[in-house]
Formats: sequence, structure tokens, C-alpha cells
Amino acid sequence: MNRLKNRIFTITVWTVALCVILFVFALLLLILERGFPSLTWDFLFGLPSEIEEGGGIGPALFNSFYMLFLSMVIAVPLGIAAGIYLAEFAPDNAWIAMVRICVEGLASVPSIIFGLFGIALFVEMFQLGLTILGGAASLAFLNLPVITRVTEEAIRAVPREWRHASFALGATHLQTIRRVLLPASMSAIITGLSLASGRAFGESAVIILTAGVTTSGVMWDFNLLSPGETLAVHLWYVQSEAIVPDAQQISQKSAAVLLFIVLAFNVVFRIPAWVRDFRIRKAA
Amino acid sequence: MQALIEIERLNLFYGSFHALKNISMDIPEKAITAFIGPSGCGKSTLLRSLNRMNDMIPGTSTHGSIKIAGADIYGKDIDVEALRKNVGMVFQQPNPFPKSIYDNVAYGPRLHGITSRHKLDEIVESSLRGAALWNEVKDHLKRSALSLSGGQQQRLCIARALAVEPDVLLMDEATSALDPISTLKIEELAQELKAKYTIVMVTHNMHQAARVSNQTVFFLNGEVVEYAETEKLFSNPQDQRTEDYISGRFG
Amino acid sequence: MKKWIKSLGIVTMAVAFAAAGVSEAGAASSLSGKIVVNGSSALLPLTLQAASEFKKLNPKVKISASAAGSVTGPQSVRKGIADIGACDWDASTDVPGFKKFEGQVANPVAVIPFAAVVNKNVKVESLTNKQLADIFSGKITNWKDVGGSDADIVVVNRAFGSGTRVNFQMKALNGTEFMSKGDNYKEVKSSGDMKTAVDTTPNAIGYLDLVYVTGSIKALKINDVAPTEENVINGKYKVWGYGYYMTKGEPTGATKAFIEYVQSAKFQNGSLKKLKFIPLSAMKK
Amino acid sequence: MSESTSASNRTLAVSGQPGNGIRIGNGRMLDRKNRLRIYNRSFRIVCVASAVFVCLILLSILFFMFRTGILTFRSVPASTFFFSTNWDPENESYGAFLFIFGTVALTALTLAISVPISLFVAVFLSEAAPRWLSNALRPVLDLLVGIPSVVYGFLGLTILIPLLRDITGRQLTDGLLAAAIVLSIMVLPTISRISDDAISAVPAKFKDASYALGATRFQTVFRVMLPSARSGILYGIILGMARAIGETMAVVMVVGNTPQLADSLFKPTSVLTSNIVMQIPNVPFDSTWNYALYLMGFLLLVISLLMIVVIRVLQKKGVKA
Repeated sequence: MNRLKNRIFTITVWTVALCVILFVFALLLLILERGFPSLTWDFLFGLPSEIEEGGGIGPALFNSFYMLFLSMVIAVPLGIAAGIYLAEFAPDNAWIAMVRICVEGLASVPSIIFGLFGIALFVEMFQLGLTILGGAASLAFLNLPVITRVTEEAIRAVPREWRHASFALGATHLQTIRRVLLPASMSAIITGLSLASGRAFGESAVIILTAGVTTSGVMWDFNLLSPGETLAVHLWYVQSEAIVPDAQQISQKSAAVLLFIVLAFNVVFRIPAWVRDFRIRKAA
Repeated sequence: MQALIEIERLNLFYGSFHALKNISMDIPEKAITAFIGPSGCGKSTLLRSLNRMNDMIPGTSTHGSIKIAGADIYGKDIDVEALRKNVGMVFQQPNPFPKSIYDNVAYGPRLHGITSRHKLDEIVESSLRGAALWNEVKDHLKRSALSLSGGQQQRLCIARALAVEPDVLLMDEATSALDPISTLKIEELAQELKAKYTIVMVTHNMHQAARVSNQTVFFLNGEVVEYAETEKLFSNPQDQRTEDYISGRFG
Repeated sequence: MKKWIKSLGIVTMAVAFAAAGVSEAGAASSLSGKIVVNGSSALLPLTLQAASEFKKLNPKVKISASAAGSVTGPQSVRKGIADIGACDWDASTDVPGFKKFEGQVANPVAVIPFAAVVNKNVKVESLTNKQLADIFSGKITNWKDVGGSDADIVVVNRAFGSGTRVNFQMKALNGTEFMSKGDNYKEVKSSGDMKTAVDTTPNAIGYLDLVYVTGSIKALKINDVAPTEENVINGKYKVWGYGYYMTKGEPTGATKAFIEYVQSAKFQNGSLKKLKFIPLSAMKK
Repeated sequence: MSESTSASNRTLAVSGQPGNGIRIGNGRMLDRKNRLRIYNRSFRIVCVASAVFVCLILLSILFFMFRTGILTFRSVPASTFFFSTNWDPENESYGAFLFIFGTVALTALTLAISVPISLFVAVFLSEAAPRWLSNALRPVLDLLVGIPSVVYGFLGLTILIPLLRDITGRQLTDGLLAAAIVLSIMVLPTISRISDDAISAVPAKFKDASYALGATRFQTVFRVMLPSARSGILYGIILGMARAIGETMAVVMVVGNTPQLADSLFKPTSVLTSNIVMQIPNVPFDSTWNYALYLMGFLLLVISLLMIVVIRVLQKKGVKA
């Protein structure tokens, strides 16, 4: 009886998992296959067109990276420092527990709310108009809760013995955090960051509202006050409003490019952790 | 022998729990003092008071005084980091950092401002020699410390503690997670180290206390029941409870 | 008020000179400023195209455009967060569902024809205004009642506030209220979604700007008049509207120059036509 | 090494004096000590300030939503808003119950589909599959998280809905089921990867103990691994749930966006997020309608907070039991 159950269980696990995996691969292949074969450099770096076929995504692609970079510059230090506070310094009381739950809850607020908040703050209050700066800051707000929670969880997961060992050697709190806790939790934090950047990269609602659907129309525009359409927004625009005859192809190609970049994030962010794991395993 | 650590009327509470009750004792320098007693008797708590690791447990309050080399370590102007540097500690579970062997030993000196590669190399070698580990690891200092065996890891932790040149070494059941051979090695090591360091060890294992220590303190329910030369305490205990404990009637 | 007001004349000239040129006229312009356009997403392609041409002529002018829905346009203008509010109806007058915006000026920029569209499996070719109104208000629910095969009608509607919806309701349905519930009724967010939904759902009916009617989707005749540019211009096809740029009072400065550029013959007969909108001048005859 | 502890010269360097081993110039040692202390102090201040700043931003978002949303009640009684299913703002009817119901039902349905599958995948990755295979598959699953939701929605609209139509024979298959399937695919990587990490982190000794007692793999997984990893799995489910509650762009494309109570899996309906996204760009700024949409945003937050609290409580009880 037990053996039968076990058999059935093993078979189910394999079947379900293999189905899911096949499905996932099919999905990824579908997206890549629809867009990849026709990708060209002209498309990647060219200027978009409203009338003719063959418009590119250059400025949008650039804005995607630029805005992601800016939002991370804002959100990462703040989020990590706040996460450290919650994990290391915060008193254990009801207030902090509430803050924690709120932070977690904000992760499930639809991103459009962050967009509306961004409008209220940057467009109405500071009168900036639709800018890269406003978009990046709103994106940063969107990612703050995630980064804060991920950092807190990661630091809490560091075995207590290591902290004790460090303190027992006369380390200050800062030294312990910097030399033991952060290195030990780095791989989890980086996983979190790569998830957050993937989300920021694919986010459209926030940016439509705060950075607009235009680019400044030239490549390599670093001006913080330029309008900042990103690739995901361009994908949305092309799919929902554009009139160009090749809208379908542009949206498929953009989706493939987005996916490919997120893939690259995942790989690049993880290389350090992989290298370290590999070293440890080799040594063991 | 000169007393290095003087404890006077020490009372410690975890919240409302009275963990240490009115403890007074002198611990001599360059000798091994063993704390024995059943679980929860307060022996580890007292040990952790000696380098103020109890500070890290919220809700702990300490009354009375502990003087080390004449300085009241719970006094107002105490630099806790400097205290912990001078009072090293080895824990029950070997707890090397997930870094290389070298970086583990060099961790402490680096904390305290040593950056010269040459100097660090020297400290790492002498500390590892001091912990009787040098010959086993000298060819692969760059390996992860987690790849060492449990006994080796514990000696690495001792080396790490020695690297900041403490006066006192606290060992909190440092062999309880190890196999007999590794335990023996650590015990031998402790015997060598007492020439230079004042060692205070907590142990569950009465035989270990009998084998290794010069003085033994028997704790029960947060109180010191008996404090004597090890030989005397085990051969001729003055208190009935001590006798019951060492003859294995409880604990 | 500001320096660039004086240079308006020069700008108009520059626009005129730029008829064939690309950027040599750009250097001549000293117009500067910032224009924020918000509002209708249907007018967005037009705005984007005009903005990129205008920026070539006036490199010092920054134009940022975004789009949410038509009503966002005049609202943003009222709040002062946009200089131009693109809107698919004249927001300075009352329309079904929306009160007029006081003090705003409607600057027409394009003629937009709308078409009722159906999935390619629908056999019906033409509907009357009455039939359309009955279908979209939920009174007629089967294609056989309007001469098609026996199948339930799937109604796809744009969300409230869409300019296309307002225009279609006023001009094709004679102001009849839309249905809002039912097993075979859904709403979509944008023209692109509308097109995909009607294209992939058998027996579906919806409506679109004529521009988006391409591929396998089928545009219906209304009262036996086909929705073509020609029929709009000659007045036979009634379902069309102006696209407007709303401004707070009469436009000034860079904003004025930009609107003038969009209304200029060069843009109207060039890019605007290529975008498949109908030039304003065609209707004024 | 520690000659300074000899009887004649016994000091313990605990108040800033140089340590007796590491000898650096007296002054420099003091400087360093002070510098460390200042660093330590200022780092703490930086952390506290960041936390305060993060809280401020988050609180102002909460406040912003709450302040705007609460204005709804100036013209709509709370009982109507929460319990009426009649949402017809053009005619001044603001009953949001159908959206609340839709969100809760959609989330429950999504979890019902995705949790079992995710757990199977997690068990597969952590227990059943050969190591090389899991190592290759994990990043692939992570990748799914990064696909923009617009793309999921588009695939749902063009592939899933026609498929459902063929299966059911209905005209219109937009609705809760279609949305739940799309969402399940979207949350699957989150739940399965976090559960996978949690199961992998269960100490090997538990597993060994179970096998040593003659348990089969089935018994070990269900009686030892899953219970030990429960807290991590719950965390994964919370995250997945948060995503399911808050997802908009994908849901909007397949749910139908019709303000009617979903009494069947295939009835076009609307949930809080999709209704907000559909309508907020198009309503006048200072209208009850606009306020009601903000209130729905706030409600969304409250619902997810409640769910988080409930799960936290369950989790604590589970640990105690």
C-alpha cells in the first residue's frame, strides 16, 4: 500500500513538473520565436516611427536602462538601509510589526496607484511635467517595499552563530553588518534585486502616468527632465494605439527583447553567487 | 595564584527570570576554570556575562560587578568592543564564517585596524599554530572554512579567537558537538593554551572538567553550590548536591 | 511675457520654409519652452509624429506627451499640469457623460472617422442606426434579427470616458445608452484591445477609429454607406468627429506654434494624411 | 603575548587604552576607536533615517489613497458601497461589492490552481529531480517573473480565450476562470521557487531521520519536508497572493470588464484592480466616481493586509501546535 502510494506520488511529481516545464519552455520559445528571427540592429537602436514601417525602439530601450538605473540608485540604498534597520535595530514592538505588515501589503497595491501618487507628487506638486526623473522616482517607490522586505528577510536568515562570533571578536555592529551579515545575505538580496529590476523593467502603468509615452526623439539623452518612454511602455503603446502597419511585429519584437534582457539580468546578477558556490563546492 | 576576574554579588535577570543569584567568585589567571552543572543552571549565562554577550539578549539586566584585571566591565565608560577583543570566546557549535580559512582568522585583526598583508600573514600563521591547526591547513588557506571537519572548524574558531590576542578565552561547551578524537585534541590544546591565557570553560561533561581544569565550579539553579580545586571537588565534595551530581544521581 | 513670444513670427516663417527641408530651418528658430500634451490615446500617434517633426524645426522646444483617456486632456489643462489636452470631442461643450470645461478653447486638429466593426465570421454587411443602437443597448441579442445567422451577438465596448465611445454614441447610436451587463458583453481598454477582441471573438461587434480597421476585421456599412474617407468628405457617412487640442484660453507661445504647426497645410496634407486621419480642410468645403 | 597581565602590570584595555597585543601608536588607536564609534553611530542614523523615509513615502501613499477615497462617503453610504452589487456611476450607483467579491474569488481560484502545481514543482526541484536538472530549471522559472504582464495578457487573449471557447462552446469565455489561469501562470514561479528554497533548506538530518525509520519518499515529503518548510512555503504563497491581488494589466485583458457579479466562471466580470485601471484615466478628477476608485485602491490594500495578517496568525498557530 505504502509502496503503491509512493510510486503514484513519484510519478505525479514527475508528470506535473515535466508538464509545467514543457509549458514554460513553450511559452518562452513562443515569445522569443515570434520576435527574435527578425531582430536587427536598426530595430534596436533606430528611432521609432509613427507612419512608416521599420520604426525602431532605440530611445525607448535606452530609457528603459537609464530609468531602471536611476530608480535603483534611489531604491537600493534606501531599501537596503531600511531593511537593515528592520532586521537589526528595530525594537520588537507592535508599531514595528505594523510597519512590516504595511510594507508587505504595499507590494500588492496595483502599480497604477504608485503612478497616481507620482503624478500628485512630481507633476502637480513639483510641476516637473512628465519626466525621466519623476518616472524613476515613482518606480523606486514601487520597488522600495520589495527591496526592504527582501533585505530584512535575508539578513534575518543569516545564522545567529555568525553574528555572535563576530561580536565576540570585538566587532562593532557596523563591522558585523558590513563584514558578516551583508556578505552572507548578499546572494538572497541580489536575487531579490534582480526580481525587482525585472519588475521595474516590465512596468508600464507607472511610467505612462509619470514619464509619458514620448521620448526626446534622440539617442543617449541623459537629461533627467526629458520625457521617458520605456520599452515596456512602447510595447503597450504599439499594442494598443499605434497606427503603423507593422505594429504587431514591433510588439512581438519588443516582447522578445524585453524577455531577453530580463534573462540577461537573471544571468548577470547571479554570476557572482554561482562562482562562489562553485568555489565552495570545489573546495568541499 | 593571582585572581584575574573578580565577580561580586552578581545578579542577572532575563525579564523577570532570576538566572544568576548573588554570585561571587575569583577566577585565577593562566589556569583553566570549569563551570559544571545541569542544563539551565546558569553556567553559560555567567560565562556570557564575562564578555557581555548577554547584552545582545533583550530584556537582560545585570546587577553587581565583574572586574577583569581591576576594570569593572559593567562600568560606565567601558568599551564593549575592546572588552570582547580581550575576552575571546569559542562557542558550542563550531561557527566559522562562510569565508576562506585565512579570512576567518584575519577577520578579528582586520576589525581592529590591521591592514598590512605581511602582518596579517604573520598573525594567521601564529594563531593557526597556536590552535594546532597550521600543519593541517597551511597548504590551502584559501579554501572555504566550511570545507573543514567539525573538529578542525572548532580549532579554527579557537585560532580566530587567538588572532586578536585576548587575555581570557571563554569556551562554551566547545567540544559537545565533536567526536572523541577531536574532543581530545581540543582538550590537549586547552592544556597548552593555559600557559598564556586564562581559560574559563563551560562543560556538560564532568569527566572533561576533571581531566582538564584546575578549578571547578558547580552551579545549580543559578547559584554557586561549590567552588574548589578540581581534584578536591571531585574526590571530596563538601556539599551533598555536588556529590549527587558528580556521582550521576541527577543532571 | 516671455522672450519667445516675440519670435512667433519667425517661427511661422520657419515652418513655411521647412516645407521641403529637414533641419536647416531648425537652426533659425529661437523658439523655446516646454509643451506637455496629455489626453486622448487615439490622438497620440498624431501628437507623437507632429512633436518629432516640430522638434526638428525648433530644437529648443521640449514636448512630452502622454495619454490616458480623452477626459484626462481637458482635466490636466484645467489643473495646469498640461498645456494641451488632446480630446476626441469638443470639451468646451456638454457631451453625454461629461460637463463642459469652462474657459477652455477647442482647437480642432484632425477629422476622425469611426466604424462599426465585426468579426469576419459575421455575414451581415450593413446596419441602420436603429439596429446599431438596439444591438449596443442590448435589445437585439441575436444576429438573425438583423439578417445574419442564428448566433448570439457578442458586444465589445470601450470603457466609459473613451472619446471613441462618446463619438460613436452620439453619431452612430443617436445618443442611446450602452448596455452594461450580460453574458455576452465585455469592455476593453484601448483601440488595440478592441481590435484584438473583435478579431479573435466570433460573432463579436465593436467600433473603432477607421484607422485601425485593417487585416481580417470587417467594417460595417451604416445605412448602406461604407465608411470610407471619400464618403466622409462628401458628407454621406456621418459617423466622424473632430479631434481637438484643448487649451486654457487661446494658446500662446510655443503651444500656439505647435498647434499651428499641426493645423498647417504641410502637416495636414503630409503626415496627418499618412496617419490616415482626414485633413481639416477637406471638411470645410 | 600577554605579558602585560603579569602581576606588576595588569591592565585590561577596555576603556580606550591600546590593546595589549595589537600595538599601534596610542593616539592612532584612540583615533581609530573614535572613528569606528562615529561610523557606527552614523550608520545607525542612516539606517533609521532610511527606514523613516521609506515609512514616510509608504505612509503618504496610504494617506493619499485614504484621504481621496474617504470622500466617497460624502455622497455614498458605506453600506451601499460595500454591499450593493450595482455599479453604475453614470447614474450615481456606487456598489463595489461585485468587485470585492471578484477580487477575493479570483485570488482564491488562482491559489487553488497554482498552489498544488507549484508545490509539485517545488518538490520536484528540491527532492525528485537530479541536481543538474534543477540547477538548470531554476533560472528558467525565475525568468517567467520578468515577462511583462502585458505580454501575459496578450497571450491570454489570443491563445487561452479561443482555447476555452473551443472547449466550452460558449461565445464569450472572458471571466474569472480565464483570469485565474493567466494569474496562476504568473504566480507559479514565485510560489514554486520560494517553496523550493524552503524545502531545500530543511536540514538533511530531518530527512535522514525519516528515511532511517523506514518512511517512503511520499511519507517523508508529506510528513517531514513540507511541514518543516511550512513557514517558507507560506511566505511564497503570500507573495504569490499579493501579486494575484494586485495584478492589473494582464487581468484587464481577459476578465471581461463588465460590472456584474460573477455567478459563473465564464461570466464577464470585473475585479478591483481591473476596474480601477479601466476607469481611472477616464473619470473627472473631483468626482465621487474618482473618489470611489481611490477607495477601491485603498480597499485592495486593506484586503491584502488582512490576508497577510490572517496567514501570519495561522502560521504562528501552526508553529505552536
